Amino acid sequence: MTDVTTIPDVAVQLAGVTKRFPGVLANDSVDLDVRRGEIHALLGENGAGKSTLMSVLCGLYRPDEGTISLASDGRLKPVDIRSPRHAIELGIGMVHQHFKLVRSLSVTENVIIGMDGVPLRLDVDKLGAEIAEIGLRYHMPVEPGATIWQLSVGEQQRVEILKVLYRGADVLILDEPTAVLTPKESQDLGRTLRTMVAEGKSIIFISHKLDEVMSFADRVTVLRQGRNVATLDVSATSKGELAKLMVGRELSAPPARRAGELGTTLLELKGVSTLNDRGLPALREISLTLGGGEILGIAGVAGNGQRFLAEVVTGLRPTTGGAIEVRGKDRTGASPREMISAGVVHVPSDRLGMGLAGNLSLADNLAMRSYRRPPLAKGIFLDRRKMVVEANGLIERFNVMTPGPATPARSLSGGNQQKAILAREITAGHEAAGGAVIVAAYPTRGLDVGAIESVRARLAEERDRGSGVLLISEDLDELMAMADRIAVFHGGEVMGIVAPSETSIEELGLLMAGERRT
Amino acid sequence: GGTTSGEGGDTDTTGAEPAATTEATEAPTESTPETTGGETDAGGDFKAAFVYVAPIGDLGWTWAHDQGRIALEEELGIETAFIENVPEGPDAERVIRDFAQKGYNVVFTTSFGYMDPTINVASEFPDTQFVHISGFKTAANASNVFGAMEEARYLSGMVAGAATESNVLGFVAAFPIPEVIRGINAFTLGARSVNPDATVKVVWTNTWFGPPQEKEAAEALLAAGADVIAQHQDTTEPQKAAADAGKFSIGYDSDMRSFVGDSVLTSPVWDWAPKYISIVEELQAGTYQGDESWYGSMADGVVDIAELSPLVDAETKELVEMKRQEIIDGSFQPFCGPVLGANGAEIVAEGKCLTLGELLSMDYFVEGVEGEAPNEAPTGLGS
Amino acid sequence: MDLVTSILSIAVFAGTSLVFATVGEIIAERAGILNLGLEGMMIMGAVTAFATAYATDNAYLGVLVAMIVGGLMALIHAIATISLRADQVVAGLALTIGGTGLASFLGQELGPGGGPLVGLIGPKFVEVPIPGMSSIPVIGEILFNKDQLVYAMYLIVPLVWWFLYKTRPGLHLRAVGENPQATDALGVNVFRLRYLYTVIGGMFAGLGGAHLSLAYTPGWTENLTGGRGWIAIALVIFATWNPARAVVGALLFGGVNAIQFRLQAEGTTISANLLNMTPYLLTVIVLVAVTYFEAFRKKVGAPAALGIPYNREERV
Amino acid sequence: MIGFTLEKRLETSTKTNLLVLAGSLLVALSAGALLLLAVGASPLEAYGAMLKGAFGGRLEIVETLVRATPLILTGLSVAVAFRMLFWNIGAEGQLVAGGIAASAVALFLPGAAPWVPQNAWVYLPLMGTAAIAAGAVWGLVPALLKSSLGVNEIITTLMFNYVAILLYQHLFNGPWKDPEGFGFPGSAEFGEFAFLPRFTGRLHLGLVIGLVAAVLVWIVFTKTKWGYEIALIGENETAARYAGVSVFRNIVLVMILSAGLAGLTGFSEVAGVSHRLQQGLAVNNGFTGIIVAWLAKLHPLRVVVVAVLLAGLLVGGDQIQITLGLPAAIGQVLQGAILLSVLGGDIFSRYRLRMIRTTAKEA
Ligand SMILES: Nc1ncnc2c1ncn2[C@@H]1O[C@H](COP(=O)(O)OP(=O)(O)OP(=O)(O)O)[C@@H](O)[C@H]1O
Ligand SMILES: Nc1ncnc2c1ncn2[C@@H]1O[C@H](COP(=O)(O)OP(=O)(O)OP(=O)(O)O)[C@@H](O)[C@H]1O
Ligand SMILES: [Mg+2]
Ligand SMILES: [Mg+2]
Repeated sequence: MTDVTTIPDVAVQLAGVTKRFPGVLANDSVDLDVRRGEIHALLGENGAGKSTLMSVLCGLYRPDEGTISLASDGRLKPVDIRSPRHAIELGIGMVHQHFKLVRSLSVTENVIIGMDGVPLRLDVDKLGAEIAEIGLRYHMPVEPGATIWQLSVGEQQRVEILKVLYRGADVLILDEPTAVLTPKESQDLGRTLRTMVAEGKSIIFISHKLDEVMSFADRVTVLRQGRNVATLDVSATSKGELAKLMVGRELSAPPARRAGELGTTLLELKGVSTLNDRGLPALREISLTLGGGEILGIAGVAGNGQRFLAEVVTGLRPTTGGAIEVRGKDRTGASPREMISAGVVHVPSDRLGMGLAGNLSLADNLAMRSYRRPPLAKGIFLDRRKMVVEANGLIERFNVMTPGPATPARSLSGGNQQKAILAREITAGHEAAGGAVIVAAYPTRGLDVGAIESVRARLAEERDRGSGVLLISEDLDELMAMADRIAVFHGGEVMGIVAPSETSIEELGLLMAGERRT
Repeated sequence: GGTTSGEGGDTDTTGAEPAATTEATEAPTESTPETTGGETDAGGDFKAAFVYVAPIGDLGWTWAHDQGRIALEEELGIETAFIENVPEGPDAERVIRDFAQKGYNVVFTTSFGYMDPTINVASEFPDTQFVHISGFKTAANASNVFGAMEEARYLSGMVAGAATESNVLGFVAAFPIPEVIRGINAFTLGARSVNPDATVKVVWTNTWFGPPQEKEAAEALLAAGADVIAQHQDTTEPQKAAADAGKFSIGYDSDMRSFVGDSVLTSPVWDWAPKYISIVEELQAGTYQGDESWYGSMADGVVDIAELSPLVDAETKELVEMKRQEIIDGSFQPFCGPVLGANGAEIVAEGKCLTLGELLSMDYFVEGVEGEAPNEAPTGLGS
Repeated sequence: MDLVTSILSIAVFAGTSLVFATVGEIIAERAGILNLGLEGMMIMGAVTAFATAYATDNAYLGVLVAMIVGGLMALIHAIATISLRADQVVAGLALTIGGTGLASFLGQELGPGGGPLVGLIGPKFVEVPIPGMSSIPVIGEILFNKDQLVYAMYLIVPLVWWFLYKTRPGLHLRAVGENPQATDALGVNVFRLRYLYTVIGGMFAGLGGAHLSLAYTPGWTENLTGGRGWIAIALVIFATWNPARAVVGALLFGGVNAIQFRLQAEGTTISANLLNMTPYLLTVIVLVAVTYFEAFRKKVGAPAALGIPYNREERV
Repeated sequence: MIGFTLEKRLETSTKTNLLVLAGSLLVALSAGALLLLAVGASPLEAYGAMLKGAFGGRLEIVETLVRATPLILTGLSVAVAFRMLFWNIGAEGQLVAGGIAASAVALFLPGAAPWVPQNAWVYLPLMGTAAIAAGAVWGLVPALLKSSLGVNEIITTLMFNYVAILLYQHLFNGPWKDPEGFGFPGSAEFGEFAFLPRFTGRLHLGLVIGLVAAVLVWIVFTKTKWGYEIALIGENETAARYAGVSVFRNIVLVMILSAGLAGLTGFSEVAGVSHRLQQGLAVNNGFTGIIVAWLAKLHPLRVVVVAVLLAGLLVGGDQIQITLGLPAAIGQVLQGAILLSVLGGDIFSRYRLRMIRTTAKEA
């Protein structure tokens, strides 16, 4: 039997696609059609099944049930997409949420991997010129000879998109492409995407940022718990409606700025410098203070030293100059452990890379701060039963969705991983007399609106208890809404420290671009 | 086990004609599995076990012992068993004990490192005879057997000394232990007896069985000017290296000429068969002195040199054969004075000979050897 | 022939088996598969090469069989680690343990009439001086008065280098060990490539073993490889996964023993045991140096995904 | 279309584990059986002889336990290091270093310090401590190179094996040779005060040391903060650093424990079995320990069980040659086959085979 449908402007149709993972129904009989020449946004909470659905479409996963049809000669024909290679042959290309680039290879090499029609003997220069040309056509300049690890995140993403374009894809899937971009880069990307749809390509665009969806997309599909709950024209909907469709309820307003008085100085950096892994300066004479009951925002384009700031303050990276004081006590050169004892807690940017040991149980992970002290520790011994009891308590209080404390941390969704980390860090911070220093690096990155709401509320709550929060974020709206002051980083230096009430997104953008405030 | 087995063995073997030996040996072998784990029947067969340190196919040391084992089967018709590749160390004791427990009447342990295990097991099985090759310990039912390989080494040295043109002989040596050092010294004395200008260069490999190293060591000696290569290991690599370079060599353990060719001028060889046969016969007759310490000579047949290569000139052949007869009739011993040390010291004065104890603990080089020995040559030895 | 020439000449000869094994391991590791079974594959290659050559009186057939056997053993490693996702370190060790045992077993069974191979003299590769070139002073003796397998090495190494850095499949090979997820997403069949290159690596190891039993120390004896497989694994790091540099390392290590024995023969009085330690200590020292400088240069050393099983539907 | 995929099991029951293990062993034994058939031997007879040779009687069991003793200790040594993903391939060399040190105490302390009472209560602890220290030192160099410079420990620990073994051969062939030993290799025999007490046959206190060590390591792994830190480093080194765990310190400490256990094995072997330093200390116990640890899935108590079973394989393997006249190397082949099939089979306890069906009929 061959299904033939005749909707002329549909480029891809998914019908009843179901994908199960052990214990999880990731996609539940999803129908979706994407038209030629449209940007189709895919919205949904963390774990709603967006990435899974797109992975099915691009041949990475095999669906358990359902049909995918592609337009050819004006008719829709069902296809069995056997592999990513096959998907590419069918004109479907995907830019993944986590970049799939070979870091030690050049831009050209990355683009041509797996390409048919490239001669056995590589002429890297000729191919590079071709790639650079395509880049220019879509407003995405690249340097073909550069090695990936030398590129910024935004440049890496261009390479990802070029990989798909170079293969002549008609259907492009972009999974959370803007999560790691600056506002400016996001806008550039929007322009690029417009150029492409103008040429008749179709784009599926996953995002958690409702603003972007509203400004880029033509239509939007909302997934909730693996099901398609609605497909709407963007022009006929609102941010509020979309948010409600995603989480199934109304969202509350972002937490208000500081209520109480500024407490004593908790953290002071005096001219701190450090080097990156390659021995080059990463922080240059940074001076900052953070008071109790304050949220100090750290803004900047990724790669301008914010990560190093977090590592230096938490003792993970040695300084090469300057001094760090916590509660007035010199802690320069302190080890991570000493910083923990001093009441510095850390929500790291890389959840699974640093914040969690993926294969260990959630209970083990939640004990990372508390295992050294009673009641978990008894001398050199560790009470595993108490550990589980404590983990259950945290899971409940912080509303972490998980089968139980014995579940490996890896199998939690990103949002719940973040909640678990917050639960652990915030609880550890409570032990610091007179308020903790909470270093929160990109705490809401990649989270859905519901999860973001809860993370922000937790941080505000801690601030109100008298802790100081160093909030590193790329989301300027978040900083403007939550921070008491914002320090802007560029090239490892502080370009200026501003109060949100006295500045604008535009001014922050200029500072981030390296224009020192005068 | 026990003394009864000796009589049983007698009845079993006396009737065996040489032609029938093959069958005679196979019959008892089939019954082996049934006799595991227990006493030998009163009228049962005599069984001998061998523990080997290397594979039989090493063409050297172990191969030579296995020839002895085969001779036991063929000539006495007794049942034998062996296990090869048994590392020296804790595993050896287990294997030896296993043989004793399975009722073997005599267990031959053929490597120095089996000495302690042999003595240990002997104390647990007083009715079993143990024969350890090399070493120095004995017990009531554990004897110690070795041979004066230096006698054959001396003769091979004569052949080498006569053959060299560069007057440099190479010796690929295993470990700096007395057995090896004795061999080097005897070889050197033999060489210089026919060619006073000959010197012997020694390269230690610290291997008994390391084909690549032994080859490389031989090549180093060849490059240093040696034109006859002797060795004390269990491979034929030095011989092959010499042959490839168009030079001569002296084998060891077995007649390596048959494996490498006529460039192997001769090989000092072991022949364990006569001694093994006499031990078993004496055991069967109940006359074996269970704690003997036996150091056999060329006269006993345990050591000899293999037939000389056709490339050895007639004069040398004659000379060597003469010396061989002198050794056999006891009128010549390699380590009788005067013997000078590598440092010029007089080790053994004219008219004196090294005692067995002094032979067994030799750790210095004699005059004419170039290389690293554990000790300086002493003076005033011999009696 | 002076001392230096003769040492270099031996180094080339002794290093050839190491070059083959090292290049093979580089290929496998570039694909992301760490194969510590090198020693086992080499020794199996050595015993089967000799057995075949002896039985057929054809050394080339011996080489062929050794490569097939090396490839088959590597295939076991591939099945265990790629399909069954077993730990690569331990699977490799198992292969070495089993391979060493099997080689010893076969050495006693594959001879004429099911007897041992030890001590037999069979066909072997001998020096074939290349006309003209072999008479070039110094160089000629060092490089062009060798056996066919050494000449094969002269061809294979540049070829592998060219393949790795200048061709499309070579690009895929480098990519697969570096980021299999990325490579898979681009339609390159990660599983197939990993299988392929693991097996090719094993074939090279078998070839290395064949050079030992058919050219370097012709014939079969137990422990013929004497730990060369392990040295080759160290050389991969020494060479920082670059086949060209592997040659330098292999020659260096091939020459060390030769130098050691030459010094003894020339009458040095350094303890032989201490001299014997030099290759191993040198390996450690070189490794430390390489690690130290490489860390400074940048992190291109090991293929990033080396040793990590790839599973398309599993998150990393 | 129908295909198969591997699907991760959320949990693995003990029953599944045992079934998979049994299946893997069956595969390995079948492979061995093919080899036996190929040389014309009856696999049943061979395996029967092996079983009997390993566990068929009191003497056999005693010898199996003697063989298991060093494997328990090296298995634990390897398990400790591997738990932290430190690939210590150097237990062999660390064992030898320990044996050298224990022998040094037994041989030379009586002369150097005659006032030390020459009884087992004083000497055995001294020898054990020296062995642990020497093993630890041998493991420490690779540990420090790894933790300070990131030097690959697989290679360094491996190379240190060769160095230790050459050193040990140098000693008993040279400076430490028994002056009464007619120049034969091997040190003098220790005084009786340096013998580990024996229970029956050759079974000595080393077995008890191994069992106690297994329990202690189990306690460290499951009941202590240190065990938690080791697991954390093994899983994610960055996360461990982040949690304030000193990775440098732990690599050093874990290697001291791991290599110390290997060193202790050397003590157990020289004081329990050989009573002197001689050929036979480096008989691959360090490498076999890797197999033991892995088959035991790095679980210290299971290490004991696996060590005994593997020792049975080694001891029983003698019978292949003694009673069947086949090359003993078959035992080694079986070891490799068992390890490989257990490794490969393990996937079926972690994953389940699932059939998938896709509805699209045509491309
Ligand atoms: N490797 C895995 N094994 C088992 N289950 C997994 C695995 N990865 C994810 N899951 C399951 O998938 C669900 C969602 O995970 P996922 O990481 O897709 O969330 P997410 O919304 O994408 O988070 P984020 O947006 O932060 O990346 C979780 O509930 C978890 O149970
Ligand atoms: N590889 C996997 N193994 C097991 N379960 C998975 C896997 N990938 C996804 N899942 C499950 O599928 C569900 C959907 O995950 P998916 O990654 O598609 O979510 P998502 O909508 O992309 O979320 P996010 O917004 O965080 O990216 C999750 O709940 C998770 O449990
Ligand atoms: Mg996600
Ligand atoms: Mg996603």
